[in-house]
Amino acid sequence: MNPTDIPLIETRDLKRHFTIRPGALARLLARAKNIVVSAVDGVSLKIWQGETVGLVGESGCGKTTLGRVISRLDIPTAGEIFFKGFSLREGLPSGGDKSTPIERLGFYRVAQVIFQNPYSSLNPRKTIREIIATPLINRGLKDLNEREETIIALLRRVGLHPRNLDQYPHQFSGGQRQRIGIARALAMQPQFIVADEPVSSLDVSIQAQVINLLEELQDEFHLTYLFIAHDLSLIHHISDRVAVMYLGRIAEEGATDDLYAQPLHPYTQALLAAIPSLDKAARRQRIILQGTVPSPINPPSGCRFHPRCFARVGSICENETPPFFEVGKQRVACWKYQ
Amino acid sequence: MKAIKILERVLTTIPIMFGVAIIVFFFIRLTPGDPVDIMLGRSAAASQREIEQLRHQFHLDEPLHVQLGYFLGDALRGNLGYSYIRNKPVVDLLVERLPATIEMTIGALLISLIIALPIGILSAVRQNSLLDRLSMAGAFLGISMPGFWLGIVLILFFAVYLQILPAQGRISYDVELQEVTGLYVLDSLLTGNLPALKDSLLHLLLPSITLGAGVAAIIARVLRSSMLEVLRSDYVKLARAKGATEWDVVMKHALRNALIPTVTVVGLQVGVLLGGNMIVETVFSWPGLGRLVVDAIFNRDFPLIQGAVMIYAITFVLTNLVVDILYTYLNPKITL
Amino acid sequence: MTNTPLLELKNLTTVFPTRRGLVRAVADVSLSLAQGELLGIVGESGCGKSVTMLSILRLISTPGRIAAGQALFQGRDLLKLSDGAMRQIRGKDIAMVFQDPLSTLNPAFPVGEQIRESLRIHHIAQNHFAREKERVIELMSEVGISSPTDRFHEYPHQFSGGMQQRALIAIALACEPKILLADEPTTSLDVTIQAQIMDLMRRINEARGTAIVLVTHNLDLAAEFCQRIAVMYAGRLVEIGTTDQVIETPQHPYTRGLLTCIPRISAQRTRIEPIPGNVPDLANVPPGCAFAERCSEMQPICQNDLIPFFEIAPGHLVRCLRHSSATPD
Amino acid sequence: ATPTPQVIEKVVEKPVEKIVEKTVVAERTVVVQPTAVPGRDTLVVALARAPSGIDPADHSSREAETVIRNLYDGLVTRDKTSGVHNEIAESIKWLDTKTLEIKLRKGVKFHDGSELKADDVIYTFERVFKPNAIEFPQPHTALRKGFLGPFGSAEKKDDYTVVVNFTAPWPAAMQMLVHTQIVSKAYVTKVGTKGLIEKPLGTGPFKFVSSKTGLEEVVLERFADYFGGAPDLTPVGKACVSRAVFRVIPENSTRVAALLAGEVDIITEVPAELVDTLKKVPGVQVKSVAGTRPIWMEFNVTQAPFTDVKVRQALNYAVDKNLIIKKVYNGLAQPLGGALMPTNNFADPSLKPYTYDKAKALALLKEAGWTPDASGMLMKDGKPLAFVIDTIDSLRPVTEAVATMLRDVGIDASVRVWEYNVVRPKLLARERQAYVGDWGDSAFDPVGHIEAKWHSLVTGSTYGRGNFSGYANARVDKLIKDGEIENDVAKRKVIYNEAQKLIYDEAPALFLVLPEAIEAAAARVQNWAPASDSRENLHDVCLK
Amino acid sequence: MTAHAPTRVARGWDYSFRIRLRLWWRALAELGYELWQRPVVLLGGIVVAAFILAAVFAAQITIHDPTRGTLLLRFEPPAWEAEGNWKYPLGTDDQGRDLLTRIIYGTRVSLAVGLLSVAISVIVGTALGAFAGYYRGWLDEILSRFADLLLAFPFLIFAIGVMAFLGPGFVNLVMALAFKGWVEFFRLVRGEVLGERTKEYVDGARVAGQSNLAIIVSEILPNVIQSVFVLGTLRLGYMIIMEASLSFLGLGIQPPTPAWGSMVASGRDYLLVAWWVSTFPGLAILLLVVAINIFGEGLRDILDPRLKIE
Ligand SMILES: Nc1ncnc2c1ncn2[C@@H]1O[C@H](COP(=O)(O)OP(=O)(O)OP(=O)(O)O)[C@@H](O)[C@H]1O
Ligand SMILES: Nc1ncnc2c1ncn2[C@@H]1O[C@H](COP(=O)(O)OP(=O)(O)OP(=O)(O)O)[C@@H](O)[C@H]1O
Ligand SMILES: [Mg+2]
Ligand SMILES: [Mg+2]
Repeated sequence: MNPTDIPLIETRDLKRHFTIRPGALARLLARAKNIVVSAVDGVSLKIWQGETVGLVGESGCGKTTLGRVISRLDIPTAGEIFFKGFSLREGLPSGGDKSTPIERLGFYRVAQVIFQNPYSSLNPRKTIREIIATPLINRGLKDLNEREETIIALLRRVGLHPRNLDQYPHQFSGGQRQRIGIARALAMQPQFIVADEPVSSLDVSIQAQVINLLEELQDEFHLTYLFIAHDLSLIHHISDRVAVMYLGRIAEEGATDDLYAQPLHPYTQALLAAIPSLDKAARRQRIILQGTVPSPINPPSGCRFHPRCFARVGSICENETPPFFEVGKQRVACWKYQ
Repeated sequence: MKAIKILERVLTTIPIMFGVAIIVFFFIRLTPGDPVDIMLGRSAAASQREIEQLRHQFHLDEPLHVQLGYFLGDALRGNLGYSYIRNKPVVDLLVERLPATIEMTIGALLISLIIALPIGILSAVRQNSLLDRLSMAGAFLGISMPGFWLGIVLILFFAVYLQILPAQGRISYDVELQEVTGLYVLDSLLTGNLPALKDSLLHLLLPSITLGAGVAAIIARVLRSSMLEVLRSDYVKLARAKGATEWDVVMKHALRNALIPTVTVVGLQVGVLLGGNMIVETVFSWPGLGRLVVDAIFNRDFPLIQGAVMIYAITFVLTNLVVDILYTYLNPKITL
Repeated sequence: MTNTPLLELKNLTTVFPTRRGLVRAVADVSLSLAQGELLGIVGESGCGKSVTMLSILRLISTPGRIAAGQALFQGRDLLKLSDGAMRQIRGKDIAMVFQDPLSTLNPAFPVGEQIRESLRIHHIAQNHFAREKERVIELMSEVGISSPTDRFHEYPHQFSGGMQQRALIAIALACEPKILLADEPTTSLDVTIQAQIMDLMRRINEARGTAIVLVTHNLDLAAEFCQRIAVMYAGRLVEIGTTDQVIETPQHPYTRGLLTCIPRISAQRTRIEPIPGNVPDLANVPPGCAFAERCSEMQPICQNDLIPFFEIAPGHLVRCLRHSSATPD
Repeated sequence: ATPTPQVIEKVVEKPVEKIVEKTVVAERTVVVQPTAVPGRDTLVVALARAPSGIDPADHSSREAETVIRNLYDGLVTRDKTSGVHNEIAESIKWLDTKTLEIKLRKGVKFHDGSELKADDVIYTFERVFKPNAIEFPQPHTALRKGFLGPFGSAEKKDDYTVVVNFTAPWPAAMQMLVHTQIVSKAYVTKVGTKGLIEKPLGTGPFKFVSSKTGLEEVVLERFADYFGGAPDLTPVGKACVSRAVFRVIPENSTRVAALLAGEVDIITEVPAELVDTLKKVPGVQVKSVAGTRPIWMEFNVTQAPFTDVKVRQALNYAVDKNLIIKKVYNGLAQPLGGALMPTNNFADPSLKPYTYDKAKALALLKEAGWTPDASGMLMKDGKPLAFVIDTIDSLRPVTEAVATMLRDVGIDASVRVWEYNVVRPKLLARERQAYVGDWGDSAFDPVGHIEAKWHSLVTGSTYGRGNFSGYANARVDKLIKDGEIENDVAKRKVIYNEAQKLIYDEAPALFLVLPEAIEAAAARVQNWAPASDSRENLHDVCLK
Repeated sequence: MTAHAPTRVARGWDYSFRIRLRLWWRALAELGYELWQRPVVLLGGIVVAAFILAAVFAAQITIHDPTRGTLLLRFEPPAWEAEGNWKYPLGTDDQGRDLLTRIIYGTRVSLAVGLLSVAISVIVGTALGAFAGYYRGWLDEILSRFADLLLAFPFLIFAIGVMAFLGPGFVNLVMALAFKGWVEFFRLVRGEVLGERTKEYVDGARVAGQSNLAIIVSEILPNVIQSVFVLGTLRLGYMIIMEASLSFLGLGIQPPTPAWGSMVASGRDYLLVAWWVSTFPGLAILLLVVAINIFGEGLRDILDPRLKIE
């Protein structure tokens, strides 16, 4: 098989539903039913080796959940994830890609996560050395000397000084912590990294440092990123391809430049129009969407965007879920492009 | 929906009460000391046959689980058995004694609230002031003071030295009071009996202070710290930004929210009050449940211990139920 | 711009004594706000934007205090008013919208009640309940809260973030203030909601002529919304000017850094340029220019002497020595 | 001011009469004047414990006796010491050694106005004696059965004469009859035991008014038709106070405080330590009388080391009873010279209490093989002489004092406090080593007492029911049984003297002390004195 | 050493241990500094330490035997009273035993009962709470229900019941207190673990390949242990009062072993003649518990970052 034909990561109709069970009595007396939160509701996504896929969407649309399911921190309700064509449900074939896969680590040997909150993603009771040593130990790096060297090299790579090794996370600034988190992820020598809003809690002046670092590392280690953010400018900057999520589903997907130049889905259009811009010329015609993102508990029928949509094509929007339509190189889930 | 939640919360108390009954049964029944021996008293000389008869009468000759069955079945029917020592149905004894205990517990709770609320609020508002420091020092003393010791000291000072408060009992014997509920203060109010009201209040004072001191201290501290937290919050800032007066800011915006954690603590403190009853009732000769149960424990009066401990546990469970419901009303966010 | 500013800050300085030392959260800030003006204050987290706003309303909590300066509102120094007089101004003349709507609404009271309180405090409807309620419902629909009669009795947690922010704005607008201090009103909201809220604020400004101070760390947002922008760094203003002046001809290295460190959507993807280093600890800000150690154009003198404002164009003030040729302000 | 809690110190302004005069050392005296409520005609007595019952046939505590004593009368009664006097009985005479003829006083009225007749007396006896005669709450035999001894039957000769047949001679009858109070047949058959408990009805000086919860408080009222009580015991007539209240105050300090605060008039069980203090308080009178609860430390003679009589005797020499009396009992106690308390009518005065003689104790222990090691601990075969003394809470001070004295001679004695009800079965099962306990002897006769403590245990009978030492001596057993049926006082004395001597010599117990019963009252209480059997008789008491 | 020698030499176990030690030492020094800033808390700590020292070295610092006295010396008043004697600084009790000696030895009992019962509660409660909170499911369900059940009993009533069941004595007392004491720690730890397990650092550890057990023990517990420690300190004071209360009711330690509660209890009969017998042990309880509480509260302030004003 030609390796370029096989995506590094592929999800097929991935779903993650959270069920909230009401008490027995409420069920009995008020006929209360299970509340199902369809956080991720049928996402099919392909990520190829070496690229950065940006995932944007408003708060609560399921970005984090999708990221967690893909990084196996959460179990999908339905659907499957493939790594290089192997279903993760069966587990990675031993000896598959890495020379010594450790069964317990499984997927984490090849995929890692960079978290959103630099303040809570590092254990406050552990020194930097311990934090970075953990994946190394679990990876099987037993030799102390070698481990120490590796830790120092990693730390240097992310732009921190080794003299800080024995300090605790709270002694670092947000940007520095995020670097530590990156070093921890790199320690596993992954191929794939899910980065869930890695800069959104950083000061603007620091954001750029981290983004640049991530870009450098990608080149250096041939990393593949799933980059989650709600900042459209940032996504534009960093991604090769972009997927726009709305209420648990992907609304539109395509190469970054295409998608920004010519947003197809009305939601994408509104999103892009809502970004404030310095450049008066670049300001698009303002589209102010009405209402807020509906709750994923009882998502609207048909196209999930239809209650807020300004470009409805008819009752089909309300009744039937739009499939993906290929428009040029973009894929868009909107009946308009039927 | 809220009603259902409350009902649900009410229903959860049922298995707890069953569990309480079972725990009490096993603990007490496995205790060494033969109840029949005790029933027969110090000087009686019972024959073996009589002993057997008694054992049979109280099902003491059956295996434990059968005894448990009898016990639970009877308990459901409101029959907690006979007190070996006092030769009376346990339920009657409990019903006789409960009002005194409830009265003192409520008295202590009220006193502690009367002391704690203003102190908690004021010392939070005037954080680090002399008042704050003094009351928090007092609160430390209150928490650390063993109740029995405080009671003795109070009696010596107020009853013996100053002679302004009675040292013991619930009411003076020369005060006539028609009992309605068994809560003397309430009864004297109901019957419009002012002398009895004054007398019973005076009698209630020292025991309530003794019992309530520690609780007052805890409530004051909890209230203070939650007030401090709330006073730092954004919505208090907003209230100020609206131009609200300091009184409104503190008493309305802050207090309402600070009371939420406090209420839970008050609920839990009722447990402390109920436990403390045993000691305070002993010190003040208060004819309540606490003394009854202490006596019963010393005399291995199983049915009475079972009954009394269950009543305590149930009172406590019910109080917390009430507190939880109150909590829902105070905290609109919580739906139990 | 009118001649007599509605609000004028003169050398406002607010400090917090902490165990690390004295934190100068706001140092020597002078600003003016005209009737109906839209002013943006931009700066990174912790640079003192919120404290400036709170100082205007005298809501600094102990042990913090306003150490120096004046805050002239229609010529009266707010900092010298009695507590009672100050309360009259809060909410009535100057209202504030806070950063985080969820923590700013009181969780224990219905939203409608909280809006009504503003009216009641300032006797807007003669403390007449029905009239007050009517007005509240009016306000709620004005800020775009749907079915206000039902939502009058709902509690904050039953509102979505955007609705909470609207409710906060309704509270602020209740007494038709002359100045609205909006402290990052959209930071915690999504872009589409942010657009809605900004639209609402713009309409308010247009309809009522309310002057708005928009505090944000999003330069783009400020640029789109405001007429004038002030850039803050480490407790001090570093650059003030009209939006065009600041955005198109930024003069302070920090302002320029801010403009280039965030990616922009444009046809050609430019590399973003991070500002090196970190924001200084406000408890020990270096004596000279606080930005000096992150500045690529730093001169030795920058680290030692406090840099004054230089007016490089009418109304465009910059605290940077590179402009020492211009006349110091 | 000194930090004593005897709070106010004032120079005494006027000399105050002391009822029981003892030397008052301090010139400055504590003045805590009980506030007298003017015109009050209610007498309040504070008891230390709630009465165990209020049915004359079915109780087992002294508090119950006290309350019942004021509600009911017996055929005979006792004075403040040990003398027995006719009360309802006009005369009592032995027809033969087993038959007693009782003539009843005429015109004795129950509280409901009916007259007391022979039927009531017979009914009372049968109610006490017959198995399962008490039907409430479950049918059971009266707890007071033992006080009727070898009761056989009672017959009515006429309305005012009852003949009681015993199955054996019963010389202790008079002292024992004091403890049986007469109930009304008509009333009890009508209301049942339950009714009797709820509203007692007797012929006593006081009528029942009300009681609270668990007899925490019992209120009585003067019975206007009272026949006057025992004619030998003045005053004869109706009760002096119009109301009497018994109230339970278990805490010693609270009880004293209540007296000082003027809330109660008489308190029982005053701790001996407080006597001196209370005596200094003007307006408080303190009185004591020889008690009826002798205290021993019983050795478990079935277990080493107490199988050895020398050890037992040695321990008797090792304890300084006089020091205990002086210090723990404030002088208000007598040393015990053996099995019977000195005030028992049959106590052998020639048996002198073991003297305190450490040297003798050590010598005896040496004979028994116990020798002190370097540290002074007594050792035998490499093992120390160590044992646990069990006791009950009220006797903890004396027990600790004994333990300390024993440790002084090199015995490793420690104390364990129990509830009586819990430790009793263990004692009877001979599971414990030594026990400091008391045993009431309120009948002043060996019967009811000596067979309980020193007769070997016969299960299912009264014999040995309180024999915690496991002492079993065939001769003593026989003597005890002989004494029970010997009507001749002189011969009885001989029998009991021999038994006492045997017990004294074999020392199954460390004979300790007989504490006095101490009570205190407000000064306005008149004509009051504690009774040695602690049956507080309020009939005589007046209020100033 | 050549210029090309590796900048760092091989590090063995002892190195990481040394690092740990240094970090602990630093943390301790920091704690010490924070304490130094709070004189009242420091004083509380010193008083507690003094009591602990007194308990440990009771035999060395006293000249009398705590269980031996002579009736001849019954109720000697404190030394400063008119008839006092400096040989018995706080006077003697009803058995003529030196009160100060007994109070010092009583510290042993109180502290031992308190520390042991708290220690058992902490160990049991923390272990169960951590597992229940981490794994949830039926284990959590059962334990939580059982904890709820135990919570339905007021502490003292429960302890009295257990003491009546087990009989008095040191070990039984500790068991009785711990039998209910663990519940608080269980609930605390369970709650905290529930909160911690959703934090990103736990995911971080999982992604770094940590096993569940390793996550509980080496990632989550260190974050929880501080609140456990603070609660433990405060509970210590409570347990001491409970011990005293049970001893007061006669369900505690057996004589002649000196225990504060039973000293107050037996002394209260003598209040009017010898106030000191009951008062000083009462004061000792008060002093120790106040000190513990002040210290515990102070620790909470220091350790709980939420209360720190930055
Ligand atoms: N454990 C859970 N139980 C129930 N609902 C959940 C759970 N986790 C997430 N959800 C719900 O699933 C939806 C998607 O959440 P998710 O965190 O994935 O959104 P997001 O796009 O990452 O939002 P944000 O931009 O705020 O991070 C939300 O409505 C959220 O409330
Ligand atoms: N109560 C306080 N005590 C001590 N320091 C304080 C206090 N309040 C604010 N500060 C300090 O003042 C500085 C400015 O805070 P401010 O809240 O004004 O920042 P900001 O610019 O609004 O930041 P953000 O964008 O995060 O809201 C911060 O460094 C902060 O640490
Ligand atoms: Mg997210
Ligand atoms: Mg701010």
